[in-house]
Amino acid sequence: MLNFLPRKLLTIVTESALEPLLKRDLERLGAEGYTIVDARGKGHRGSRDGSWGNASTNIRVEVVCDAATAQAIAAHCKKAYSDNYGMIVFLRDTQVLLEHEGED
Amino acid sequence: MLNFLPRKLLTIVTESALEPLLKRDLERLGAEGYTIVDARGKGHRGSRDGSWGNASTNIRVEVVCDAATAQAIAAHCKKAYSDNYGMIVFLRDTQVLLEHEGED
Amino acid sequence: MLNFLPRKLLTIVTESALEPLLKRDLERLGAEGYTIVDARGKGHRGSRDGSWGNASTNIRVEVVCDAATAQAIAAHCKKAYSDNYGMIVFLRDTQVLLEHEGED
Amino acid sequence: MQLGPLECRLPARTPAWFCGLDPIILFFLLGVLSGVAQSDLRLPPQVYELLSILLLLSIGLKGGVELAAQPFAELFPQMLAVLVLGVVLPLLAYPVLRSMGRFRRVDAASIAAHYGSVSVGTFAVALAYLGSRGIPFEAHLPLFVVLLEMPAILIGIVLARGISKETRWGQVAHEVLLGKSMVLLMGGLIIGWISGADGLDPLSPLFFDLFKGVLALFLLEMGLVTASQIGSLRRHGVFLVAFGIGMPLVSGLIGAVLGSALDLSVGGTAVLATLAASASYIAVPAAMRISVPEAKPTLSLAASLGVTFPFNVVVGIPIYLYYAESVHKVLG
Amino acid sequence: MQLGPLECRLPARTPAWFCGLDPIILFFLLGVLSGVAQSDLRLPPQVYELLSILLLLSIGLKGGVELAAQPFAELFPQMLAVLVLGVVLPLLAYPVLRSMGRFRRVDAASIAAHYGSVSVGTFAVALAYLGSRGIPFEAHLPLFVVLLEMPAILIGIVLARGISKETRWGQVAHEVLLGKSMVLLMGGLIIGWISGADGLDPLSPLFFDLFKGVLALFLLEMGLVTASQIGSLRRHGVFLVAFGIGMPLVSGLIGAVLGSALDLSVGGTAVLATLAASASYIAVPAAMRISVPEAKPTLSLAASLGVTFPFNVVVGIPIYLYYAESVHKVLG
Amino acid sequence: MQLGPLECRLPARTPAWFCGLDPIILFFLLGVLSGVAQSDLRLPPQVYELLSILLLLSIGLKGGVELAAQPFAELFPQMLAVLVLGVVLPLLAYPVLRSMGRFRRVDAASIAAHYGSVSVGTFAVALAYLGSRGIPFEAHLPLFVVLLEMPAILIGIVLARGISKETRWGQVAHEVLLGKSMVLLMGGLIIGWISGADGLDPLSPLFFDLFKGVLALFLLEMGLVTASQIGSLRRHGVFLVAFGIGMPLVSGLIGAVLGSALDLSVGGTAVLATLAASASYIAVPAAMRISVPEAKPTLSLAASLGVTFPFNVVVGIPIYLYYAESVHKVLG
Ligand SMILES: Nc1ncnc2c1ncn2[C@@H]1O[C@H](COP(=O)(O)O)[C@@H](O)[C@H]1O
Ligand SMILES: Nc1ncnc2c1ncn2[C@@H]1O[C@H](COP(=O)(O)O)[C@@H](O)[C@H]1O
Ligand SMILES: Nc1ncnc2c1ncn2[C@@H]1O[C@H](COP(=O)(O)O)[C@@H](O)[C@H]1O
Ligand code: NA
Ligand code: NA
Ligand code: NA
Repeated sequence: MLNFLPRKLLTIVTESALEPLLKRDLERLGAEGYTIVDARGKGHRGSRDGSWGNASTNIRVEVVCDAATAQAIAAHCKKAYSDNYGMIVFLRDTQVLLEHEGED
Repeated sequence: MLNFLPRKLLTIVTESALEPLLKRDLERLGAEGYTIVDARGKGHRGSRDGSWGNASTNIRVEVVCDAATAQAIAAHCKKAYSDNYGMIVFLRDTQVLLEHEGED
Repeated sequence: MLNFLPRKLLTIVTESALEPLLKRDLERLGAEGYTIVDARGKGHRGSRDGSWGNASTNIRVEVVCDAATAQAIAAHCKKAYSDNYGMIVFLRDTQVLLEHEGED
Repeated sequence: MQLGPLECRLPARTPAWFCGLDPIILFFLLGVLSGVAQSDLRLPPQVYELLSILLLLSIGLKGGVELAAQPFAELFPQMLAVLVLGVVLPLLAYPVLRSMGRFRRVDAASIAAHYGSVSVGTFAVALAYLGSRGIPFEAHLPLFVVLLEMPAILIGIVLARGISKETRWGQVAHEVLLGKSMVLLMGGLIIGWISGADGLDPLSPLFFDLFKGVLALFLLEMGLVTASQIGSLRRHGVFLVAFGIGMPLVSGLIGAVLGSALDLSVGGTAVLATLAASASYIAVPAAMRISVPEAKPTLSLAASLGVTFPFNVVVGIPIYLYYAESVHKVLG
Repeated sequence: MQLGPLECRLPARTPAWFCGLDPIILFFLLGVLSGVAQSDLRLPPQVYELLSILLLLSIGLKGGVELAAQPFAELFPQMLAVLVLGVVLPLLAYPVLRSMGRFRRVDAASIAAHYGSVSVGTFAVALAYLGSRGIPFEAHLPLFVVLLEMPAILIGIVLARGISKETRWGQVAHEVLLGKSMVLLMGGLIIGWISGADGLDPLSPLFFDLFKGVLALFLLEMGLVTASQIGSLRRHGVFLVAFGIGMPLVSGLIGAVLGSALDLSVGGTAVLATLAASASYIAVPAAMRISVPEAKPTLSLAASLGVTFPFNVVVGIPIYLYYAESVHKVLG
Repeated sequence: MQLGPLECRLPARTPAWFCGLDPIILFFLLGVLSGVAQSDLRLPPQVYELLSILLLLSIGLKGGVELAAQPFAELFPQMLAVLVLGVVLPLLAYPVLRSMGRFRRVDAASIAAHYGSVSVGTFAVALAYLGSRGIPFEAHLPLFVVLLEMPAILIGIVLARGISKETRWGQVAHEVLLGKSMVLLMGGLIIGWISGADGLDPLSPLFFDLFKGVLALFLLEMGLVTASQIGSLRRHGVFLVAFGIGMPLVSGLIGAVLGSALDLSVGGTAVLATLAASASYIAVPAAMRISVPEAKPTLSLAASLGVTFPFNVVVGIPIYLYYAESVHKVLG
């Protein structure tokens, strides 16, 4: 009765400054949607706690998409941003509820 | 020593306007808890970036529960909201730390 | 071409008051990074909706790490905090994008 | 068009068409221009909320203080008439939206509800406009705002669904009657009424002296919001723009006639006309989203925020004052 | 009960029991009513923070300016006595909470700490109350707030744990001494003291003229918070309500006697009584949550925010002024 | 060093070295001390934004009102010269940073861009400083802020990349020209210019009366931010500190000479010197993060926020006034 489709769930945590660029990239690379949340954190490039000293806060971007799109987005992030910006990208399987019959 | 129990992790991203209704639904449908975070995003119904033009922002609701409850919540969301509200529902397996012995 | 490494994704939802303590713990226990988001929610200890009555809001802490570190963090949380603070800890598998070649 | 008795008080160096533009309107235009030019200027939502709270309390307190003198019973007939106005306006708008606009039933009902209700921001600009021209008005006008907010929402729901059992009427009423803006306006009125001018004196630096500055910042943000509606407007076509201008011109006239019939002063009549002409962008969208979820929220917001609010604030209010003066000449 | 020298300045039309109610108290009541009626009115937390910052700085600056004249050394005995007051009050509350309230050790200790410490909001209302009645008070009262905040926290921890090695005393002291409210109060005092009235003159529109308006908004939010405690109170029963009213009545009297013994003016005595009677809802809960995590935070907040704050603000302060006047008559 | 005509207006009890310290500087120092002592004091980011918006609009409006009188054409040569200043300063800084600082090309370019551009916070303190000493200055100084913000960014990008095709110049220009601070400053100037002093009168309680209080709160937060840079500074060593003090001393002198050559008054010259000496911490870091992502943002922020801002605000501005007076004596 309920149809769940297998998909990938890709999460990107990176600097807020990248938000406008990343949104453009996601659409270009075929993501049908994304969800963004403001975040703070710590990683190899030190602490980003939203105080000015760290120049900005982080965003946590979540994309539900097929495997190929997930690969494409991850590859682009690695190439375009990961050298110069704080970033972590991680992936897992998920099942998304099919909203309307005959959608897929 | 540490007991992790297998559970489902259900995530619902939808319009903030639904928060009070959804909270009531979750309790009624047997969720033992939930976690909500303010979010923004884009999907089939266009961009919801928190500016007024989009009438509101999104919330990201996370529920750790058993498979049956997850199914019930997903089914209810689909029936009650997904026609008229921006919404994505996705599901995955998780393991939850048993806090107190003999809890399950 | 893209290297993803298998890791654990550990999520802790707990009271905001614990943020400074938890950050110290995570570093001590070997987490290479973490991401924190402000949250609200409900669980066994009642509703924490950010109004004063609930004394505070929640935080949602996410750690990508290896299995041993995840175990250590979960064990510490259970021992040090779960008796006296609102808390849920859950775990799942993930794959993290290797940012720089030869990193692992 | 003759915009009535606007004398140009601005110095000679300003371009003629700016004549009569209050600086607060310039703040609004600054917001619109910045938005259109895609500036990253944005007021934090929390600041916007603070500004709204201050405006609502200021208006309420001011009204309450001056209400003190007034015998309350005399107001009842006026209050009743204003309630009826709130029922009639959406009933007028609905058939136009259905037949000429070809909107679905739910969308027509929702838009009609927006236009039957009111905008406190527009009301505040009208008060400032009259204030800066020294035109007096009745103290109890904020009461009308309170009265006009609710009925159109009920009518809108009935238009969309009929008198359905599914609608949780009690909850709808609760949410509107105890909505933030109602509580602050009514609360302000009552506190002002109890305390009187002397009692409020120590509060006046925050609530009265800052009023116009706060309104200026508020309008800056409203300008940005207006600009953000332009994309939506482009999608929804020319009818929405025409309706967003035509409807207030008609309902403003109805308001003016009613005001005069109720024996309001010229200033009070102009404000009632403005209220009739204004469209909600806070209480009604929130109520419709829950009670009539099939209605597309972007349609009504594009009309209300993208067309009617800027129209009223920049050119509508002088027109409604002109209405009031004319109606008073004819009927008085 | 004779509430002392409250003349009714309000016009005849207001109900008698409103007599003497400052408009800022009406704001508080508006908040309580809105909260109880489940309105969606809410001040954004950031606005609440801005209001607190302004209040703390205003109080500090004002005190500092007037402190200027005073020879500092004379204050030491008073300061010491006030510190002792902060130690004695929680030691009084604890046995009552244990024996009559039957609370667990940790909960009794935590509640006692709340009542030994102070509430700056209550303090601000007391200053406004005396100010509007033209009753003078000492300039250095804000110092007492600073002195009273800390000791009760240490006593509370000791009551809960004994003098345990596990407690990170250094950290507790650091967090309290450098807590936001301490820094702003002390900072304001010092800046006011250095700058003097003339130096602060350009800052007075923000910090002095807006004071009462800011306090009104602050109390509106506190009213909402108070209302949100009612559910919690219902769960925790009648003892907590009795304690939340009885304790301040007793500690207020102790404060009044001490104030008179320290040769404070009637106004100053009333304020010290109010400080003794007030219960913390910011610094102490935060400290207890970390240092005594087994204590249930809802208990102490329900008492402090749900009972004692509203009691003090609405009826307590006039009582403490009455205490001060009586004690001065008896002892003076 | 003789800091010019600072008479000590503070009462005798204040320590001598405080002499001439405006209370707003004390707020800054309070912020620095609280930050260093790891207090949890923090202004919510939304409050900081509100304060910046108010400051920018106040400065713009004030300038615009007084600009009214001025024939616009006369200003063109001055404006051109100021633009050139914005190009020259980063070109001076860059070789120093490369050779003496041994920074990577991208880092040197980015830091140079920060120092070629301006800080509105520093500008506001300079205006307050002159204002409280009754030293007059030109009304159009805010225009210089607008003119100086942009050129250094372009130079910085060219220094980092050459005139690369990859740089989206249009976008860079768009983001800077329509950045929040530019829009508010220019918008304020234009609104002030159109409305004139009379038109703005009802807005003056918010924008003019509160100015110094708002600036005090702003500086409190800036003090906290400054303190948070100290860790970063420690890591990046002594050169950054030396540069952060030496560079403004040099560029301030250049600004003073230019101001005098452009026939500015002593006050105006001091402000231009201050602008030249100030370093950006908002617009430039944002632009560099996108256009020169390889540059480490912590380096330039540590210098600009951790060294130059506090230096200018506490001791720099009196020095630049001294520069202005001296240069005027020599050249005039
Ligand atoms: N292991 C991790 N687990 C969770 N979040 C992380 C982790 N590593 C990095 N992050 C997030 O990614 C941001 C940038 O990481 P980095 O580039 O390593 O500094 C950090 O500020 C964190 O928010
Ligand atoms: N593929 C997706 N990945 C992540 N979030 C999504 C996705 N699709 C939709 N969303 C979120 O769900 C909200 C509503 O989606 P929609 O109903 O498709 O407009 C959007 O505003 C996004 O926040
Ligand atoms: N089943 C659940 N699913 C998602 N979040 C939960 C769940 N249970 C608890 N939480 C979160 O964890 C916090 C503390 O939980 P508790 O200790 O059960 O009160 C709650 O306020 C929720 O934010
Ligand atoms: Na209307
Ligand atoms: Na007390
Ligand atoms: Na500069």
